[in-house]
Amino acid sequence: MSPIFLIAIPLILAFLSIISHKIAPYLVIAGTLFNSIALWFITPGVHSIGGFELPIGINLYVDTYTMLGLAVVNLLFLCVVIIHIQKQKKYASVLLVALVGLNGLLLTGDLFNLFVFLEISGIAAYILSTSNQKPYHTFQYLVMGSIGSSLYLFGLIILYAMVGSLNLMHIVHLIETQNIPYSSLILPFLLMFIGLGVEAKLLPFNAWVKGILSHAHGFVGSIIASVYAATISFVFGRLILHVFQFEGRILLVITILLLVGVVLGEAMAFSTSKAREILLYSSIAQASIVILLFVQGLVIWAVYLIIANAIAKFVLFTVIGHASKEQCDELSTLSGLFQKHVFVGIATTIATLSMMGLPLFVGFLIKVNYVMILANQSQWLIIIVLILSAVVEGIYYVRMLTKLWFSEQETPNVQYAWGVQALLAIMAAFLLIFGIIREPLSRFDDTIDQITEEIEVLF
Amino acid sequence: MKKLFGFVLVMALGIIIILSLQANPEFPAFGDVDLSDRISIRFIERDAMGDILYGITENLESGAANIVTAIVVDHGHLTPGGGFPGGTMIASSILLLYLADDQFRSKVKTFKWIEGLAGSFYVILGIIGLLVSGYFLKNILPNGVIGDLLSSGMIPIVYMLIGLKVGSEIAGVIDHFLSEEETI
Amino acid sequence: MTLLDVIMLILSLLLLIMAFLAVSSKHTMKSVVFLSVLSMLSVVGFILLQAPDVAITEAVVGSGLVTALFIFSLLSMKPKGEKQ
Amino acid sequence: MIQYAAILMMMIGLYGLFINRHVMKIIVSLNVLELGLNLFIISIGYVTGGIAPIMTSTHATSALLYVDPLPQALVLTSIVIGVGTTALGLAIARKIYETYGTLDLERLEDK
Repeated sequence: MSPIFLIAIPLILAFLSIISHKIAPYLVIAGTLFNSIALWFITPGVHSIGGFELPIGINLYVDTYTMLGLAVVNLLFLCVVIIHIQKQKKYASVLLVALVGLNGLLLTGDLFNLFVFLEISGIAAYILSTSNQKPYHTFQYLVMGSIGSSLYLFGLIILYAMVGSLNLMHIVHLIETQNIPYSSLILPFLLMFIGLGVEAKLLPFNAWVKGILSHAHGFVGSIIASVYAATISFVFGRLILHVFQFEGRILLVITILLLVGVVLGEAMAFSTSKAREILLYSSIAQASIVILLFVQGLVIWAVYLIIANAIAKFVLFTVIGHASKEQCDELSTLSGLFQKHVFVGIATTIATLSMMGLPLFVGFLIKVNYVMILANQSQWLIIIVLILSAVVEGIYYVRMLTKLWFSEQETPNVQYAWGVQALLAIMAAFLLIFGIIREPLSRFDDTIDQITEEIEVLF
Repeated sequence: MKKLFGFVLVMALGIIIILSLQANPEFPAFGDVDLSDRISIRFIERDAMGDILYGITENLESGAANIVTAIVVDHGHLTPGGGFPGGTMIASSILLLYLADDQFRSKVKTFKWIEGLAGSFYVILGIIGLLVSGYFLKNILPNGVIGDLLSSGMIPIVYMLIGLKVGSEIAGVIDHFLSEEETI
Repeated sequence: MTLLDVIMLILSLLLLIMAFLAVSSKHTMKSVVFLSVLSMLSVVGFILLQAPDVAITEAVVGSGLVTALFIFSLLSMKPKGEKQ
Repeated sequence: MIQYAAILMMMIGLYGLFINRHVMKIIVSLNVLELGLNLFIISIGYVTGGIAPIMTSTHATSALLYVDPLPQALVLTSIVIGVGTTALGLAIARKIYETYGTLDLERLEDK
């Protein structure tokens, strides 16, 4: 089956959902269900559009890397829709457009098409974030996002003027064969990196994150912090691995920038006492770690880290965002939340412990493996920063968990539906099972990314 | 003072970008582009073989005729123009109707139908191409003779759908802006 | 230096001046009008650079639609609180 | 010439984003930035003495000097996206005005 259906079917449903508001929520459920089922049947390889062969036309590219991304994004999107569609009916069309944009971002093999999908998913995200009822922060997000994508387009056009192509694989091939010196590629690559860095929450381009996520309830929080973050990280990883390929002094600058991002994110998470701010600063730090792993060339562990983070963030933002909508944001008012909701409490605890990287959970496995590989490359500075950040992370997460489990005064009154509890339990079980049974994780290794082989076949 | 500082800073950034582009041997100077190393030259090469058609200018009259929206949309494959500018012109004419007639609002509701159906037909057209020939949006109609109104395969149909879609969509946006109801 | 070069030089200067005025004028309505003028000037630029398709679109969108949207939203927000 | 003017126009837009604290003017600055970017993209494809990339029936097969058609297609897409962003920004601006009663970001930053 052609992967174009993952984009085309939600697009049709989005157009149809404009007509009638009554059927729109069912169309959203139909679209996400279709995508979650259809993604298991798509055929890997290059799919060109409009009958034009690879360097000319737009193409979609599917390999194991893309498949993992598609599976994570579509299944998490399905969970978001199932939980929240009842209360957010007026965002039905926007949700479908967001689904189109996210699938397109993962699938496309054309860098300009990537820009278009970046804007589509970006505009959908701006509209979704209006449900926070904080228009000033939405406006800030819109301005930052537009500047980011403009800078990405600027860099891409300079690259096009140099190499004369817009196709990802063709660009990689041309840069290799035409012997373009790296020094003349720094400017476009830096502009594209900054442009995508705005969306990927990298410091110092992430001024919008605080405004959006610190007021987010479960709906916006789980979509932007989990689904969008996973997608952008997958796209970013592919660009870093194949197009940017930082080297020399620029590698040092980027690494230091990312390390500063990790340290500052963890420090700010440590110093705040609001539940959602802890989560958002920690997700800034996690995004920097993921990009750092990609820059260092550790493909598979970065991918696992993205997936584990997306699931854990989904659980945390659903639980805390839901509780904070009805109560105040401060940790002290939320204390004792889990005494009534033991299932939710256990799921949240598992997700948090997995993010901290304690043994028995999947986060531990990932952390040990990438630290080992970095030690083999003797990147001691990075290892020290990562371990220190893990310690800080442990402290503030444990502090948060103890606040949420135990309390002296009366407990806050928050209701969780049974369906939500079941979904959270499934996700927590997922994190636990993959932490104990390690067999499935070793099925994949760094060869999940097939672009280099594909280029040799094609050109 | 702050403004002056910001201006100097930003201009310095611009001049740095310009200088680095000038010093870059790979970056072509203005007007000095070698098209043979760009992928777009392959379009032109294939064009010579008659594979692709993307526009023909018949005579100068077509420029004057562009004022009429229908011609802009219908002749998108022959002259400059096409779905998006034409659709925007439709929306502008609706804007004028708005300014002239206060009662116009009630009729605007039907635009939602046009918008949804035109968009859906566009995707369905693409899927038909996929089912018939294996490529999404593959041209399945004959190319025709250069210069005819009914040429260039599916492009006129696609342009017409896009024109309807864009026109009704932007009319909806204008409707939201002029009415006092909540936009978001 | 051909005639085209001279025209382009004048156009570039005009573009820069209009862009600066649009960005830094005190009155909001003025900067919207300057944006419209800037859009019209860039249409001339697009035609000089042999892009008629883009020129038509920019003329319709940039100086027609976007300006209309700006003015409508400025009018719908009664300018009582803002003196700028 | 016009290429460098386009880059400087982008930078003026960026400058406007830095100094302006008024919602409407920020959207205007964003538009200036996008307009400069569009001009830059078109200027990338310009060939001295080239003609507009429109095939006519008289010289469909002869090898004429066309300017690069690809950047023009890119700019059409980019203009459409710019309109969408602007319209959304204006809608949000109106929402800001309804919620806070002002469009000056200095005054509503602490709210």
